Amino acid sequence: MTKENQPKSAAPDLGRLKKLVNLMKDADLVELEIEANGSIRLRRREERIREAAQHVAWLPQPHSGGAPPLVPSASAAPATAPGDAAAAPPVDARAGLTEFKSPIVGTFYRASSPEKEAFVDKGSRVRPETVLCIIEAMKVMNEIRAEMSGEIVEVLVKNSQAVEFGQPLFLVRVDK
Amino acid sequence: MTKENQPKSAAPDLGRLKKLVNLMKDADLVELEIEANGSIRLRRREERIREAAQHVAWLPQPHSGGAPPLVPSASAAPATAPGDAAAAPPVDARAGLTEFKSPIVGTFYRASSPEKEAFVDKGSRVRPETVLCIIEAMKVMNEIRAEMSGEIVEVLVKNSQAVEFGQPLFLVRVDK
Amino acid sequence: MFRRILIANRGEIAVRVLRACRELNIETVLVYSEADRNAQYLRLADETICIGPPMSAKSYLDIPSIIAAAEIADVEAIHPGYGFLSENAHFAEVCHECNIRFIGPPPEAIASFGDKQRARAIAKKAGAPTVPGSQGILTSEEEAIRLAREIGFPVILKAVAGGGGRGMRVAHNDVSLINGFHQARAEAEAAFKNAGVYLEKFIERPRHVEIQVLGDREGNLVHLGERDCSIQRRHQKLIEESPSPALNPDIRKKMGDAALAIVREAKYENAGTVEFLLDPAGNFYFIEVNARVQVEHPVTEMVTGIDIVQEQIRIAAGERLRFRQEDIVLHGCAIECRINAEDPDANFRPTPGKVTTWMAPGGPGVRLDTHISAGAEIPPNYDSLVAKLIVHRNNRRDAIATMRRALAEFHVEGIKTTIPFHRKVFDHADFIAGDVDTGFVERHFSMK
Amino acid sequence: MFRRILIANRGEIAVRVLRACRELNIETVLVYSEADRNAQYLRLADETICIGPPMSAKSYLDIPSIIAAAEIADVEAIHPGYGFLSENAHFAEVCHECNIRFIGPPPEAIASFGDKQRARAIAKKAGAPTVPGSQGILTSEEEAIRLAREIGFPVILKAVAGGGGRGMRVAHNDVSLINGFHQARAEAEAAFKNAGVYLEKFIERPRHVEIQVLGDREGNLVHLGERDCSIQRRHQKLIEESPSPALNPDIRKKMGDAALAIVREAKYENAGTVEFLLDPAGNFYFIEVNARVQVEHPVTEMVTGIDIVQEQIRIAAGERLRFRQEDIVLHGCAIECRINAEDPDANFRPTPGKVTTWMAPGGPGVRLDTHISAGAEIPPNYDSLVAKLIVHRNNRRDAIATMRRALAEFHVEGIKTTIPFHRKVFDHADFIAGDVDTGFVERHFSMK
Repeated sequence: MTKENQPKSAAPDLGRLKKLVNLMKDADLVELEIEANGSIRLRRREERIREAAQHVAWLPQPHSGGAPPLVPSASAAPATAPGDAAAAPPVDARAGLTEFKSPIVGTFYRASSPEKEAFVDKGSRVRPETVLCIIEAMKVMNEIRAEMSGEIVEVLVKNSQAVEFGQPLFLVRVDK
Repeated sequence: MTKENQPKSAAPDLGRLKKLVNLMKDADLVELEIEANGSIRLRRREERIREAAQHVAWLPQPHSGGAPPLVPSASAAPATAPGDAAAAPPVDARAGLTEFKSPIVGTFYRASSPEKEAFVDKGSRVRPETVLCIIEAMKVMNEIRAEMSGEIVEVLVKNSQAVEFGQPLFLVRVDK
Repeated sequence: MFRRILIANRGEIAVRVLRACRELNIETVLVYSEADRNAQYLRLADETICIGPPMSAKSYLDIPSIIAAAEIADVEAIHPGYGFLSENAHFAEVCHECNIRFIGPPPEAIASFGDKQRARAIAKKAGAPTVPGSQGILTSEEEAIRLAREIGFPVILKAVAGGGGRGMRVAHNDVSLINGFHQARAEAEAAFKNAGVYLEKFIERPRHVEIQVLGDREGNLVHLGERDCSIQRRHQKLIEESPSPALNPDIRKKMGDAALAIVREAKYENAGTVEFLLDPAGNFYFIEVNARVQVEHPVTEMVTGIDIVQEQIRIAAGERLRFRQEDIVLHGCAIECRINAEDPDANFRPTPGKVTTWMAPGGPGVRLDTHISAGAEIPPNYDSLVAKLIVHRNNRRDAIATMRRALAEFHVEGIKTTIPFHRKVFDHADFIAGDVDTGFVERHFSMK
Repeated sequence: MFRRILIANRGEIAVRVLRACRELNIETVLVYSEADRNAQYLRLADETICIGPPMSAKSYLDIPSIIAAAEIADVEAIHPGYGFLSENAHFAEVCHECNIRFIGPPPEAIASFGDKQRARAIAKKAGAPTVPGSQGILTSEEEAIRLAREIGFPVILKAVAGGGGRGMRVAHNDVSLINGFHQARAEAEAAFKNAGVYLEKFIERPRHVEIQVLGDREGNLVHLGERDCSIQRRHQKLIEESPSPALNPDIRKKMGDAALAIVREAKYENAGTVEFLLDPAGNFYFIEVNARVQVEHPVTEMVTGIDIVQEQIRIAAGERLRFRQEDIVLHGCAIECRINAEDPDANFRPTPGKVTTWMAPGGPGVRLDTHISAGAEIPPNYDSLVAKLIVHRNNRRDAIATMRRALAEFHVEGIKTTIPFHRKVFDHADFIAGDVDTGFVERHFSMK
């Protein structure tokens, strides 16, 4: 974990991620990396650790290898575009951060409508009552509030992306 | 393994031993002791070690607990009768001894006929060509030779007892 | 046929539905709670979605979360399994509103059979026998005696506000009825501040026998014979078999016809079970309808050769039933043991934990439905069913021999299971003779 | 019936026999070599006896050790399983001499069918078709041509001293036969110092179809239909099914009658299999008799409902067959995959080792015969079969769907298995269409 200035991944969509993970499962891969330029790196292991593999499937983990992250193409989402990625904090610096996890399953929206500005962005200061995003479930738009004070360090999912219960949405530096 | 002067068991007959072992398996017992006076001691453990249990099933092991061994009644066999048992060497003293194992499955005989004297007994000096016992397999009386020089420290099985391949028959202090 | 289905359940029934989908070439989306995050069986689904925390109310029972998961996963239908939302008429309605096919009966049928009074009314309208009794609260001794003579002794008096045996009296004649009437009223008054009691025929030593039905969306209905579920403990079924040792072809036909009349009356479709009590004289009485697939459906699958879960999916997709009543033939005998993570030596206390050893039975005549293998964790949050051990042989005697053998083989470490209990039942002369009733377990295996 | 049986085998077939014994209430004594000392399946026997070191010749093949074990354990009969001593006529004789019932055919029948020439003679005497050919060594071109025209092209020339394909030539006409005759002789002379060649009809694209027979000690014989074992690799069967997709009722009857005639001629009793090659035109030719229970017997058990191993034991104990030919009906379709500890990506190299994860398939239509569960060690000393995955469904299409599902579920870690190979076969259009022959695997899955 000594590498710095790793580009930070925007979490890819669920379906694709699952397909890749299934591919890894089928092929007993412990590592699978696809770079934006199309190059691919795979690593197999005799005995893979199931729990780890399942974890990889769902949590956008800090990237631990020397190669770029999973997503092959530039993100179209407003935040965490490739331009931002290079400025992402180094892995080590994240130790003190808090993952803000989705309280429900549904579709994640960064703004109240496509024309509107995002509720929060990287660097935003938030207070407990601050709305961070909307998650749509059963046609209901659920405003998700911060319930803590601090600073948004990273937005981990793309606009209109499907999110699971418990999926990390933001990295927050919580006020002491 | 610090206890001394443990009585040494004559191996009981195969069928009975197996039934007890099966009982242990069914009840998840790690220890089962039945004394000659009828008292019984059982010990259960959540996770028993299968290999150990299977081992107990077949090898007359040095007894490790504080209670007398498995056989409830005095042995009728010529050697290793209860009278001898008290004089058995302490467990610790056995470290340097060699188990002479049965090279075939069959019925173990200590003498060439019931009237005859045993080929060897506790304390006998043996040489490689010395016949230790006979094992009957398919009506053939197979003379089993020592194939080593040393002293018989213990006879581990009873006359006319069924023995498996690899079952220890004698404890031998091999000459250096 | 559907392209993609969401399974709104967990454990063995989730695996059962996954299997049916895979054999029908349907993609599967499986939801799970945080308690099941590391469950081994999740690997069997094409996609998995975490829908909430361990508490069922916030995950497997949470309609918005399940519908949201169905929408983001873009499925065409939801299979609810059994338990959880499977008999929730509102959930079935929400599915319809969201344009997701609910794999089960129509909401109206679920609602009708979910209400005991309405279910009884439907059965009566269909001409099926129900347990005879008073229409409501008894007003006097005289009324009680008149009714009891009409329906025949023995009868049972029950407190309308009752439960737990209080305010209950069995009467075998006029004298005991009069005494019982006053005692029951006094007891009910004391216990519930409501002295109202009603009267029902008391079915002595009943067997629990139920009929599996299947109906398509065009109104075609067939039944797949019966299951005998008399081996129960506190109304929880433990062992089920088909055919019932107590049914002859005549009773089977009558019970099957009654079951079909009841579900036809309710415009039922998809799989369902009509439950009856059978008395030693061969009279049977409607109890209720389970408007879903049941835990014990495999015994019927084994004797009929019909895959009930696949049929559920076909029916929901609009397919017509592929067989008629005369095509249904019962072959041999099938028996199921529910293997629960419970300690039969400690009053069937649940024993969640990690399964360290799992040596499962197999070989001829054995089917095992389970979501467990070595290393699995049984979470404390949900029901304790870990496996359904099913045998199928040419006759009941051979089925029992195979079950005894399979139970002897089945070796689990890390958690206690009900396997030793089942071994005892299959050694019991009355069970072997098929001579049991719903009181069998309490009578012979009273652990308390 | 026997009270106590010794099982002179290991692995899955030992477990199979243990299961049959337990269902018949017979005590079991299981022998094992030091390589199997810690095998999990030993726990299933009532008694176990170590008979020798890992090397088969000194344990599972060592007659004195096995007889000694049988004597000290006081058994009444020995079941030899398949392989090892199962087709050793001398062993069967020794058992008889020692007053131990050998569960299998009489020594004379074993000996007759163990000799290819005698077996062929028996088949001819019974009027069964054998592969036509020369009586012995061809003396001239002219003789070869005359014979080839008589039996019809194509024909195959084989070196009498041959093996490994050397000295073999297929000829489709006179010219290629004359060339082939001289080439084969030259090649045989060079390879074996023996130029002798003989000639046989060359069966193109044959299927391997075999008939299961059962006969009691009174001479009653029935056959249980056929198994199609055309999916082979280097003459090792990998997948077997019943019924054969290539048989119609007419051929089935003819082949069954031929099989019964052959075993009747040899005064056969107990279970046995008569193997045939079936050509695309529906002609079949006797190959050999396997005088024992076969690996693939479960598919026949599934479609007939007859427990072949139990019947073997009943027959050996002197019971009369409990069914006649007209009672045998094949229900549905059963298919078996042999799951071996072999690496299909490395030319099927055996992969002994420790099984760290074993998630076995189950559910409807699935039977698994195995001696393995998580933690098992596969010793390098014996054959690599770790499990037989059998499915049984109403028809072949459904059976294939169930097998695909079961293969997808089957998850093993620690050792490589042939599961991925089977998945490919069950995805292959020709296999799905039932359009295969014994060259299928080499043609489509040539790994070398």
